[in-house]
Amino acid sequence: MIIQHTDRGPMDKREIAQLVAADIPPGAYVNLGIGQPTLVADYLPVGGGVTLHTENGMLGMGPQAYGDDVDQDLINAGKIPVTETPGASYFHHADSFAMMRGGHLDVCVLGAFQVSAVGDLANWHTGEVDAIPAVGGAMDLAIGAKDVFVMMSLFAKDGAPKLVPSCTYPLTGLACVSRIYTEFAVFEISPDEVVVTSTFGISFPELAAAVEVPLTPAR
Amino acid sequence: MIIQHTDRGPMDKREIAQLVAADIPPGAYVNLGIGQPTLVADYLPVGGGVTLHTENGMLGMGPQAYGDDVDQDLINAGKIPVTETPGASYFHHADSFAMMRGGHLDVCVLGAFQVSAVGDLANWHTGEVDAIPAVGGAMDLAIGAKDVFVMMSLFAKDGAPKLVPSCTYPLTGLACVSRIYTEFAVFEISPDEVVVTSTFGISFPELAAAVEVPLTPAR
Amino acid sequence: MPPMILDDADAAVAGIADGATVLIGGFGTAGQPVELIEALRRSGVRDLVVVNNNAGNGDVGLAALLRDGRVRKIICSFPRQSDSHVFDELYRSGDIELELVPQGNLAERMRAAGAGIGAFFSPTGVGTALAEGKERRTINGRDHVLEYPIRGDVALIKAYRADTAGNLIYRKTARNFGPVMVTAAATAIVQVEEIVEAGMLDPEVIVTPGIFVDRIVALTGDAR
Amino acid sequence: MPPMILDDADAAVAGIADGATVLIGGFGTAGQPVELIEALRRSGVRDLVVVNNNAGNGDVGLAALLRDGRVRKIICSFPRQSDSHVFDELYRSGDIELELVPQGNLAERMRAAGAGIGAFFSPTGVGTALAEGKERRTINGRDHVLEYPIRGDVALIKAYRADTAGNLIYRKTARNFGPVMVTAAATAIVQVEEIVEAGMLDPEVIVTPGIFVDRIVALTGDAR
Repeated sequence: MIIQHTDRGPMDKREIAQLVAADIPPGAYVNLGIGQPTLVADYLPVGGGVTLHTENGMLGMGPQAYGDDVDQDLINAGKIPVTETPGASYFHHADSFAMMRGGHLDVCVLGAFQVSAVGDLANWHTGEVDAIPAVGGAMDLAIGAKDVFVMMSLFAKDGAPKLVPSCTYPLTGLACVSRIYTEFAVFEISPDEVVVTSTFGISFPELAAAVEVPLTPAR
Repeated sequence: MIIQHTDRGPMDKREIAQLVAADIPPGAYVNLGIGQPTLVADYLPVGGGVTLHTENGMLGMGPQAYGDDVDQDLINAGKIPVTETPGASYFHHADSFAMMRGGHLDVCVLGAFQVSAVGDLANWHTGEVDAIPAVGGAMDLAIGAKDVFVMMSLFAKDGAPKLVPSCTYPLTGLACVSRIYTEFAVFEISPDEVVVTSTFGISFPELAAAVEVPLTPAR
Repeated sequence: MPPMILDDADAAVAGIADGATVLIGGFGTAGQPVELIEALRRSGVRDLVVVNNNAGNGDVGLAALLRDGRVRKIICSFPRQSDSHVFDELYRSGDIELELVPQGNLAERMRAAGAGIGAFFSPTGVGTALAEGKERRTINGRDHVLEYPIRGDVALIKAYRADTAGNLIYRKTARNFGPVMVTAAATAIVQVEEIVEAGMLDPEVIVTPGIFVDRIVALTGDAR
Repeated sequence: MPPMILDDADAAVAGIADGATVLIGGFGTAGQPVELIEALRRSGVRDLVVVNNNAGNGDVGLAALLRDGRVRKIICSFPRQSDSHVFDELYRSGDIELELVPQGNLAERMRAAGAGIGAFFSPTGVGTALAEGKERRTINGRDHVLEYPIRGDVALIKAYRADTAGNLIYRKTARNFGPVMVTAAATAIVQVEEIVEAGMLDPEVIVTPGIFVDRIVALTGDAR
C-alpha cells in the first residue's frame, strides 16, 4: 500500500540514496554508475554481502581512497580512486561488459534526464545541437542488469517533470527502467502502469496532478 | 626448381615430419593437431623459438611427459600428458579458439583423408553411414592459421590418390590448405595451380601420371 | 548472491530437474567434474541434454551417466575416442541424439550465452555438413555462418581452488571449458580441491569472478 | 615471432604510417601508455584514426596528439570529461571527426576483431541514435543490432610486467582495454615497468599470452 509522507519535506540526495540502498537485496551484485548513484554505496549494510561492480574491470570495489591509499591504477568508472575489498577480482573491458550484457548483475543504479511511462531511459545526451555527446557505458548498463533503478530529481530546472509519457531527449535504452527514486516519490514501472509506492512532502493526488503520466497508488 | 629424389625410396613418416619442421619459420606459433603431425615437434630446432599451441588452452607446450612428469591436468589436444616450457601460458577454451580463429597462429599441421586441387580439406569424417562422426577442433584449425600444412600418405589403402580434383569425403574447410607433405612429394597449392616442389622415390612424370590433379613442377 | 558452500557432491547437485540442459566441463578427463557427475547420476534425474567436449571416457563420470540412460541428447565436438564405448553403443542403437559442433564454435556459443550476444558470424564450418541449414553471409570478403548461443540450466565444472566469494582459479589445461560454462548457465556448480577465505586469492589472478558461481563443494583426499 | 624488445619509446613506435588506425589503451589515465603516445607524436605521423575509451585528458599523451592535429578521427565512448578541453575545442571547430560507440560495444567490437568473429548481434544501443542505420534483428524475443569488428593497424598499450616471450600481466583497473586491443591490432606495442626472463611469470596468471605482442619497451624511473 502506498505510504504518503506528507508530514515532512521532499527527500535530499542522501535520503534518496539510503532508500535505494535499502531496496538492494543482500548478496546482490550491483553497479552504481557514476555521479549521484555512487552515494548509495555509503548506505549499503556492512556485512550485507553486496558486491560492487565497476565497468572498468573490477568486482568487489571498496570505498573511495584517500591519502596514502590512492593508487591511480585503481579507479572507478567515474575515474575516482577507490579501494579493493576481500574477494575482489580484476578483468578486462570485454569481460567486464560481457558480465553486464550477459545479465549477471542484479541491480544497476543510474541517473536520468528523463524516464518514460514504459521505462524508456534518456540519460546520455541533452539533445542540444552543440553539446559534445558522451555515452560511456550508459547504454550497456541500461540493458545489462536484471533491475535498473534510476535516481533523479522529479523535475528539471525549468520545472518540467522528468517522468514523461514519452522521452523527448535522445534515448539510452528501451523499456529498461524498473524503479525511479526521486525527492518526491518512488515509482515502480510495470508494462501496464506506473505505480507509486511512497511519497515525500507531497500527497498522491498532488503528485498525480504534477506529472503527465497516469499514476497508480500501490495497493 | 623442382628437386626429384629418384635415387631413393619414398619418405617415411619421420622424414616427412622432418621436412615439415624445416619449413616452419623461426619464431612461429604452431599448432600440430593430433596424431601424426605431432611428430613434427621432435624435429623443430632447439632454440628456434617455435612456440606450440594446443587448442585445449595452452601456448608453450613442451614434449610428451613421462614417469614422474605426468600430470593429468596437463595434456595436449590428443589427451596425451605433456610438459610446459619457459614462457608458457594457460587460457580457457573460448580464448584458445579466439586465438586460432582470429588468425594469430602462423602454421597449423593436420592430417587428411583428401585434399582438393584448390586446397579444400576433408579430414574429419569418412562419410560412412554407420561411422560415429567426431570433428573436434578440425574445422576451427582448418580456417584459423595463416598457413595450413597437411601431412598425409598420397594414396589411400585402396590405392586411390588422396590429392583429388574435388573432395568426395565430407569437407572440413574450403580452400584452406597451403601445402601437402606426402611420402612421394611436397605440393604447394595456389589459387591457379598445384605446384610440386620435390619428389621422393618417384619422378615428376610418374607422379603426374598417378594423380588426377594437373600438376606443375616448381620453376 | 554469494555462493552456497555445500558439504558433499550430492547436496551440490540437488534440485536439478528432469529435462535440464547441463553444461559439463572437462576435456577428456582433465577438468571433468567426475564426483559431481556421479552425484547427478545418483540423484536419479533423467532426460538430460548434456554439453561437453566429448561423450564420456571409460565407465565413470559422464560415461556412467550415459550408460544409465539419463541423457537424451549430447552436444559435443568429439564423441568418438578410444574409450568412448558407452556412447558408441548408445549412438549405434539410436538411444541417444547427437549434435556435433566444431570445438571452437561450441566454446564461442557458450561464451555468447554468458556475454549477452544474440548470435555471431563465425568462419568455422563454412561449406561443411555441420553448417547445413545455417544462415551464411560474406563479410569483408570472408564467408561466415550465423551461430546462436548455447545456454545451460546448470553447469557442472571442476576448478582448483575457490574462495568464499566464489572466485575460482584452475590448474593447467584442466581450465578448458570451465570458465566459459559457468557464465552460460543459470546455476553454476563447482567442485574444487580447496576453499579459502575471500581475500586469500590475489585479485589479479582470479580466472572466474565469483559472480558466476552459485554452489561450491570441496572434494579432497578420499572423497576426491 | 617473439616480441622485439626496444630500448626506448621512439624505437618502439617506429614505422607507424600516416593514416594508420591506432588502438590506444587506458581508461582515463589508468593504463594510458603516455610515453608511447608522446613518442608517436614526436614521430611526426599524421592523419590517424584513434580508438580509445576517451578523447584525451589534460595536455599530455592523447590530448597532446590531438592538439598537434595528428588525429583525423576518434572512435570512443566518452570524449567529454572535466579535462578534455583539447578535444572539446577541436570538436566544436569541426577539426576532428567523432564516432561515438557505447563502451561495451567498443570493447566487444575489438574482441571480435581479435577473435575472428565476422559480426555479432548486440542488445546494447537498440532503439537509440547510436544504432541508427544498423541492421536490427529480434532473437529469442530480444532486439539486437549488428555490430562489426574494429581492427587496428597498431595497438599502443601499457601493462605492468612482460616476459621475454611477450606474456603480459597488468595492475588493477589499469588492465581495462589492453588485453583486448593487443588481439585486435596487426602490430601490438606495449610499454611495461619491467621485463623479466621467460619462465619468471607463472603461466597460470598471464593475462595476455605473448602471441599477441610484437614490441615491448620497459620504461621505469625517470623515463616513466
